[in-house]
Amino acid sequence: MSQILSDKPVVPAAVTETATGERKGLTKKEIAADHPTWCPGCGDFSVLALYFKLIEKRKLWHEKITTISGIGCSSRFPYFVQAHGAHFIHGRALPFASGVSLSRPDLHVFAFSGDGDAFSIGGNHFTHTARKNIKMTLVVMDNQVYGLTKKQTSPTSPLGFKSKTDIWGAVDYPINPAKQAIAVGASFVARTSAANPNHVLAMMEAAMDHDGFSFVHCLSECVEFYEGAFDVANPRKGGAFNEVPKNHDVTDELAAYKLAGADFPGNFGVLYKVNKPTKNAREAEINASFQSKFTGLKDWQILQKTFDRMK
Amino acid sequence: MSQILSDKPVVPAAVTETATGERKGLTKKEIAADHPTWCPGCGDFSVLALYFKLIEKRKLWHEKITTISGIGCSSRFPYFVQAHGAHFIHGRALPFASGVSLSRPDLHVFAFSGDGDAFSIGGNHFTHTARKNIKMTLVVMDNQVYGLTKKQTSPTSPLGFKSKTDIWGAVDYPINPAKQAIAVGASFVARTSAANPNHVLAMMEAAMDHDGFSFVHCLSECVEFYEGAFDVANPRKGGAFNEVPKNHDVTDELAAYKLAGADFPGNFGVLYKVNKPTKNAREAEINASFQSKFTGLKDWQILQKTFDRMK
Amino acid sequence: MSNTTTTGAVSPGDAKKVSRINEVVIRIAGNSQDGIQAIGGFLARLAGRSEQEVMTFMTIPSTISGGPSIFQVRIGSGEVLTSGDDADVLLCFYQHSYEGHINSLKKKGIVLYDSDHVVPKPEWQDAYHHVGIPISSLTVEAIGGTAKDKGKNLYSLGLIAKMFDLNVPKLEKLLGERFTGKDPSILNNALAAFHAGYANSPGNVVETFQITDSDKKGVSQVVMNGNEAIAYGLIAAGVRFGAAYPITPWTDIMEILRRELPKYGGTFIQCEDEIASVSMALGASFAGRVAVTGSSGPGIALKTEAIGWAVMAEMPLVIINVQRGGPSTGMPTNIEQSDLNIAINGGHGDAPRVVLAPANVEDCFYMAIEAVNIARKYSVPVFFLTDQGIATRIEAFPSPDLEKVCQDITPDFTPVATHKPYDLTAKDGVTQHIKPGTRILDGKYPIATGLEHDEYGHPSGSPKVHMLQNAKRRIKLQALGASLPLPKVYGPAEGKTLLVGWGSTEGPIREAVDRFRAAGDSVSALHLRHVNPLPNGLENIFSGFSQVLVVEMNDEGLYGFGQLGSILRARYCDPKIQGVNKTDGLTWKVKEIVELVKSKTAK
Amino acid sequence: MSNTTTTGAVSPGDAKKVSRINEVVIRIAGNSQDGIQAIGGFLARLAGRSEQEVMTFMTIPSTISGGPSIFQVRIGSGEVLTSGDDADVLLCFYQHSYEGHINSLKKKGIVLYDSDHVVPKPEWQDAYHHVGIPISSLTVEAIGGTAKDKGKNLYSLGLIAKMFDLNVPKLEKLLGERFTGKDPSILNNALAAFHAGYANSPGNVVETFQITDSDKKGVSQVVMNGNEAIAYGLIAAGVRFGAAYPITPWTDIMEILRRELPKYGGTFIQCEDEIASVSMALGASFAGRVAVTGSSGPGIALKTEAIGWAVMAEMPLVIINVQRGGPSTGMPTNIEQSDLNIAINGGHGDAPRVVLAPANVEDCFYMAIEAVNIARKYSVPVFFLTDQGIATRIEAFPSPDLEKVCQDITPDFTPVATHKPYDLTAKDGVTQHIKPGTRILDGKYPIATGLEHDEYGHPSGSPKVHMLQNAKRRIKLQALGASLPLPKVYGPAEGKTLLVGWGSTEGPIREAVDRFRAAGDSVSALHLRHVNPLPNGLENIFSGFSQVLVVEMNDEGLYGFGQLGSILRARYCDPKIQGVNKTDGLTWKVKEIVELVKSKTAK
Ligand SMILES: Cc1ncc(C[n+]2csc(CCOP(=O)(O)OP(=O)(O)O)c2C)c(N)n1
Ligand SMILES: Cc1ncc(C[n+]2csc(CCOP(=O)(O)OP(=O)(O)O)c2C)c(N)n1
Ligand code: SF4
Ligand code: SF4
Ligand SMILES: [Mg+2]
Ligand SMILES: [Mg+2]
Repeated sequence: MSQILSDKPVVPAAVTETATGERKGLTKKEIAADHPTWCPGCGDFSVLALYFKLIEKRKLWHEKITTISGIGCSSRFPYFVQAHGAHFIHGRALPFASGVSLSRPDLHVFAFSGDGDAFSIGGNHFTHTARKNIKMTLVVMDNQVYGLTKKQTSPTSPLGFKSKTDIWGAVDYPINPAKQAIAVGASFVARTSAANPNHVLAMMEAAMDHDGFSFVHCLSECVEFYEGAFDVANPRKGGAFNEVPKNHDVTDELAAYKLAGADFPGNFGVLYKVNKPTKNAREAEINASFQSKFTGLKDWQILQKTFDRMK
Repeated sequence: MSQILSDKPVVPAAVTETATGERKGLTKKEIAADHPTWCPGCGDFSVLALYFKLIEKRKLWHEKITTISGIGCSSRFPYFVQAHGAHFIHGRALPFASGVSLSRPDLHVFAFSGDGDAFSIGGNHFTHTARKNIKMTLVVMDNQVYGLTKKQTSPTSPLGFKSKTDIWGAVDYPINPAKQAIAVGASFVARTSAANPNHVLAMMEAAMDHDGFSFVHCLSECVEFYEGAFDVANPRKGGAFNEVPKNHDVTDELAAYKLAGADFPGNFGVLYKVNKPTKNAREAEINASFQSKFTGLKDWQILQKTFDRMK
Repeated sequence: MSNTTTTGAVSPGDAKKVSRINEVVIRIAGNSQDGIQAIGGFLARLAGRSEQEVMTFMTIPSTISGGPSIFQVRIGSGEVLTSGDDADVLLCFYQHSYEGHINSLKKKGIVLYDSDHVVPKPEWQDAYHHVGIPISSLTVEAIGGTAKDKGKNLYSLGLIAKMFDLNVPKLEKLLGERFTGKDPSILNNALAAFHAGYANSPGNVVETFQITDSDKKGVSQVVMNGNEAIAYGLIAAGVRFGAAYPITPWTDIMEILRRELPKYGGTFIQCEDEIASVSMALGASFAGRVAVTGSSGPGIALKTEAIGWAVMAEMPLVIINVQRGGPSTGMPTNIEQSDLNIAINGGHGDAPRVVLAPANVEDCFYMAIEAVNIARKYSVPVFFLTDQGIATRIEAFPSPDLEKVCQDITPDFTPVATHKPYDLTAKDGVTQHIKPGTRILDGKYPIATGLEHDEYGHPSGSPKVHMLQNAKRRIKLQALGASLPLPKVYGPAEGKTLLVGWGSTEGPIREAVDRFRAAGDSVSALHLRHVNPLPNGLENIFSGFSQVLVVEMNDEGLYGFGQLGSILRARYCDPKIQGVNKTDGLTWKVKEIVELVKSKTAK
Repeated sequence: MSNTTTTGAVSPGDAKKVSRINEVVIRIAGNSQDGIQAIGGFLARLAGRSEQEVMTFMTIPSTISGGPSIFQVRIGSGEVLTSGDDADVLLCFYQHSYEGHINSLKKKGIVLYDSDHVVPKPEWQDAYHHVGIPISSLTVEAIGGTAKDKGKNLYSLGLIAKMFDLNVPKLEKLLGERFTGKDPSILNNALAAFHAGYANSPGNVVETFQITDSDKKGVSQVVMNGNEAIAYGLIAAGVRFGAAYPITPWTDIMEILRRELPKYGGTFIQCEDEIASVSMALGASFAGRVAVTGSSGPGIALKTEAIGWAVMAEMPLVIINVQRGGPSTGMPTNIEQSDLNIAINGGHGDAPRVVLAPANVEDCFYMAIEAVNIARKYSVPVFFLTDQGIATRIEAFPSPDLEKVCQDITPDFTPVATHKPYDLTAKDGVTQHIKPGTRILDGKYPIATGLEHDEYGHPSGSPKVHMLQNAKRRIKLQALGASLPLPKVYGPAEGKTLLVGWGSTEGPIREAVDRFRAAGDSVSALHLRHVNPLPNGLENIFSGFSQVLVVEMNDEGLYGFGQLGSILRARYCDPKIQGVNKTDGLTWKVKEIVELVKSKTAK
């Protein structure tokens, strides 16, 4: 089982046919759906724009991309993209996306989430999707606050942040998403900021190209409830956007863990990336080994064999 | 808010009275309740015996200990102890115990859990209870399998473990509980094995004495569904019980993370321990600062002040 | 507008004159950023301080970046049951507010519009009395260019104050209270805007109005919305621990409790999710005194498993459910009463629980206390079903006598000789847990458990024990049902049609009854506040009517009877029980009830 | 024992003779480690291969370390509806098995005991025919000292084979199949133990029996329990993805699917919890073809929120609920039908869903296919309510014609011109999603959503849209209800009493009807397999009876009518609908039904 057999995905015929034809990459206009309902100035606009850019640049097609989200301002994402998508329930975008990924190897699966969605109610799915290395890209638009419900403390809110549930300033130690991801076994962990468009695009591309669970932690300012949260990482606001040092070994878990733990806002770029078999590959391998025993049989005949033993 | 004010717990009068009296420590007979329903040879017997010993040695009283659990073989624990206890639902022992801890500073709160209970369904509570540093002790009796439901893969089952849900051998990378605990901010992390009674007792004592969330990861063999899982850590079975190196700095997060990540079964002892304000202390501090503004007022008078502003 | 005929309608005359009216409905339409809720709030609070009745209604934009929003306030010196079907005055800031809400204005009503933004339509000139004022520019003139968007609400408040001859010193005091602690220039600006509006006397406002004195003279009132009333009710009841996760429209309650409980030595915890929060609340209930958790829609669904534990372990708990439009994420800022099914029947196994539903804001306060006391007395989880309507609706009610109402429910830790938490011989199955910290002299300590159990809480697989403990859990609630007072019929106790309601619909249903009776129709109403168990004896009330219509804001369901309707039918098997349902996400208008009831009666 | 009077009772005579019987009930009592389930399994399988009917019943100890356990098997050449109230033969290994189960033996029945462990009671000698055999020591003698505990079940099987003149070659073949692939010495030991038992002819067994030939001659049968039938039914239906979390008694199904689906190119995922698993299954349904999740009690409660999404998003999904004793953790290894409420009414908001309940093991297979097809056709979540009773009950049924039955439901990815997943003009509100991978030529792609939405799945706050979409979700199920066949009455279509049942109780209820009718009482039965929506027209059936008693294994509830009873009363408002309920965690004995029905009739 150590070797990954390539299980041929059943790619729908009609689509492949068209796919080999002369379709051109999509234009931004073709990708954009509803006008976003975000507040003017919200960092999430930038992430959306870069997702469009990714689709344009990488010549992805509507029917090949699946955009999945939970609930939150950031999770409104799928409505703004002309592609098959699902706006699921709060905190559960990852298992839903896993269901897509594990049953449809032919699709690009992207999940978009907020800090509350991904790390509070959805924290356990984050852990387990990462450890199982299920192939997909998760982009968390972290504004360090609950946006949609109007300013409560989030698991990434810094100590002292004055929210409606901590009028005296947050008292709970925030989590560090990158550290958690590395510790539980994510195979790709990157950090970026919506204020730096080129960097966001680069991280999304690298994440999409990673064969495994790729996690992009993207700072994205909530101008309504936590203005200025990321000025410190924004050169235009007097901050500094420190990239991951050139000599950082992205396959060195300890080094990545240490780097991820640097004081806020830390370093931007790919913190950790290792190649290891995905859950998708492991399951495909199991299937291949079983199916090889039943080559040429119809499904009903396979079942008949089982029933014959139950007589 | 940086300084922790000591919020005097309202210790029930009757009990304090008795407490200052001449009660002797409990005997094992007085602490033991139902005869355990575990399979003969199950590692959990040892953990129970050492809990009894802890109670005896530290002269704890029935009414001062609260034993809380979720669901699983290991989680049957509270029935076997003569003390106030609760057998809650699967995976949720920690938030339940947090409710006890945060409202009753006078009690010792112990939660007992299995690997599925704590790290699978309960994984997010593990993360958040740890990060908030809620004062209590969690002992996870890790047998690397689902015992009560009869041998399914658990999140700590090693790759290749043949369970009823992975007849071909487990394919999901297991989590490393100690690493996860450190990464999410637990302030006390220890590893022990039910096969080494003295060590278990020492870890339980250290955990109980820690002012914060203390996590004891205890290997405890399931003789029914995963016999021999921990022989490698058992000198009597030809293995080696390697303690944490003497020179390990338990306050050094990186060193602890590295040590926690050592190949199975790794090192036993306290891996990580730092002192930082507990959630209990932080909340007490908030209360003290508010209450000082209302000294001498009855509750209804405080509410009256609010209502007067709502006219 | 009740009694307007006897006191003069709000309509323009030939000369400026003062008409006495006994109530008025004002709708303010703008965008959510315009501070229109603040105007409404001041008006409501002023009414409260003037011993008048008041009820408000507002909509919240469902998009994140805000958008069109309204606030409607109805003030009266008599009983105010709803926020009013149609407005007497429409104040509108934008063209979309004008065009979108003119329909909600009574014929011949006054439309007061910001002529800087609104171009009135010629075709509506006849039907409504148009009064255009350049509110935006006059506000800028009064308080300077920068504060433009922030001041026009207060300028408008001044206009309204003048039009209705409101008590200016009281309003000034309210403004002062609102802006205390802030930069004094803010208060000065606010007062300046207000006075500028008050001083403006538009040429074509030919009449001013005075609301007649209330018949409640001397009654001190508090003014708040339903969510506030619940939060303070819980505090009055003695609740000192709660845990929850944010969700609209529940969140306000947790925000209030989070910031208020510390004053009382209590704590409210924001948890990682709803499951953790119900679990944490149960831990606190187990450890000391009854705790609270709450949520809306999806969050309630997540709490179901743990609530089942509370049923089995017989653990007191109050679960506040601020209902919103469902199913799933549904319509989070809309009104619906569609969580009755999950509240009563949402648990796996035979898991009966208590369900209460407050009828109005005042009831939110007192019923929160009742919920706590039922939870304690019967050791049960209690569902408290309020809804988005009451949650944000402001009402004035007589100030509670807090010294009498507030409870001390500190647990008793006196050692006991012996203790059986699940004593099968207890009268009516009612038992109590003792709390950790309590010594039990016979050395036998109980376990709170979700497994079927013997009388000490230890697991039992005995068929007999399961039957008996199941019965114990049921009998307790039957005993509660038997103890409940029979609700009073509104209107004559016999007649043709009985309208049955629950929760926030009491007001509109009563007003519908009033209208019917005024028109000579034999219609009465019955309002259920205790929904599960139901009080005994309802069949005797039903027998006085030839038709029982259950008026609910939920879907008629597969078989056509609505959620409460189905429960009443199941219990009483009386085919004259039928449903009157809607799910448009808005509170009942009185005329909607009247029309639907008529159509059902015609059948 | 049906027809025993005509074929000779199982009772000892004077001389060894062969009596022909048409059915027999054997109860085996021991500890869970004794392999008594294996004996039962061999007997059941043998019956299946002999075209006989068979039904089994077993108990599982609720403690971890095992403990007393029984397996009862009823084999007959006619119709076998239950596993039998009382046994003809009791095989017991220990004193506790003997004393604990003698009551379940018919008077004059045979008690076959291991005289190494059991000391028979003198006072029972008259009532029962005692046959003592030193089973343990004879097993040791036959196969050696070490295998002691492992072989005595097979030794006992030999004894039984002799007593009932069972087909030895067929049994040998079954043993062979069971132990293939293992160390050949294991099979040899097993055969040795079996033959030793078969060769033993205890002196006081004076009679052997032959079960008459089945009237189903030539019918090839399969033998399995309900959980197996469901798992294979889902595979036959074309389900290729599932996700779940273990919980008793659901777990078997996931274990089977996990290991079988890969053969068909499918996958079953064990998730971190129940919420993840329902979410993952929904992801797969969204992505391709209808997926399955399942659980029991507490796990079902956890899935509620996501199931609400499936209702709102109109996403097909099959949710298997293997019911067990509740509430909360309850009685995990006992039988109950108490999750009907949560299945029908457990969602927040107006969230109607389909609920099906199979009547027996064969039905588990076919109804699993029906569940998949309803989910697909109506784009809805379908609850499949089985219970711990059917789950572990073994039955034989005619081998399905798999070539005909198996479905290919691979989704169609042909590009479409345009697509509205929530089309409000669709007939009966029935719409289908197209799947990712499908190109939509007008470039407008749909979103599957839990928010209230327009026809493309984009959020809508429109009151009208909410009413219409709510209606769409309801009307679909009403259309399904209208399409369902009316179930047939068992017994005459008119009479005094109609017993109504659902789920696993069909057998005992029918047998109760048989007994009543044999005694001249006018009792018929109606079994509901489609529980929500109900088929239309039940009122016409009810009208033929003066009393309708709903027989359920759940608590009578606050008002006394049980779970299905309440639903029928709510729909039909027919006061003659009453409940017959119990919650002792065990399957209905026929005599319990008879007695309870009599007591209700007497009232
Ligand atoms: C089960 C459930 N609980 C709570 C909510 C309410 N809710 C919606 S979004 C949200 C959190 C939003 O914060 P985040 O995930 O950080 O996203 P943001 O809005 O900041 O982008 C919450 C608590 C919900 N919809 N469902
Ligand atoms: C909500 C819910 N899901 C599933 C179960 C079934 N269940 C009981 S214990 C358990 C896991 C047991 O494994 P573990 O936590 O490792 O404890 P162990 O028995 O091994 O000590 C499961 C899945 C349950 N009781 N409740
Ligand atoms: S509230 Fe914050 S996160 Fe939400 S749309 Fe507005 S700016 Fe963005
Ligand atoms: S099944 Fe395993 S974990 Fe459970 S009691 Fe037996 S040995 Fe212990
Ligand atoms: Mg956020
Ligand atoms: Mg385990």
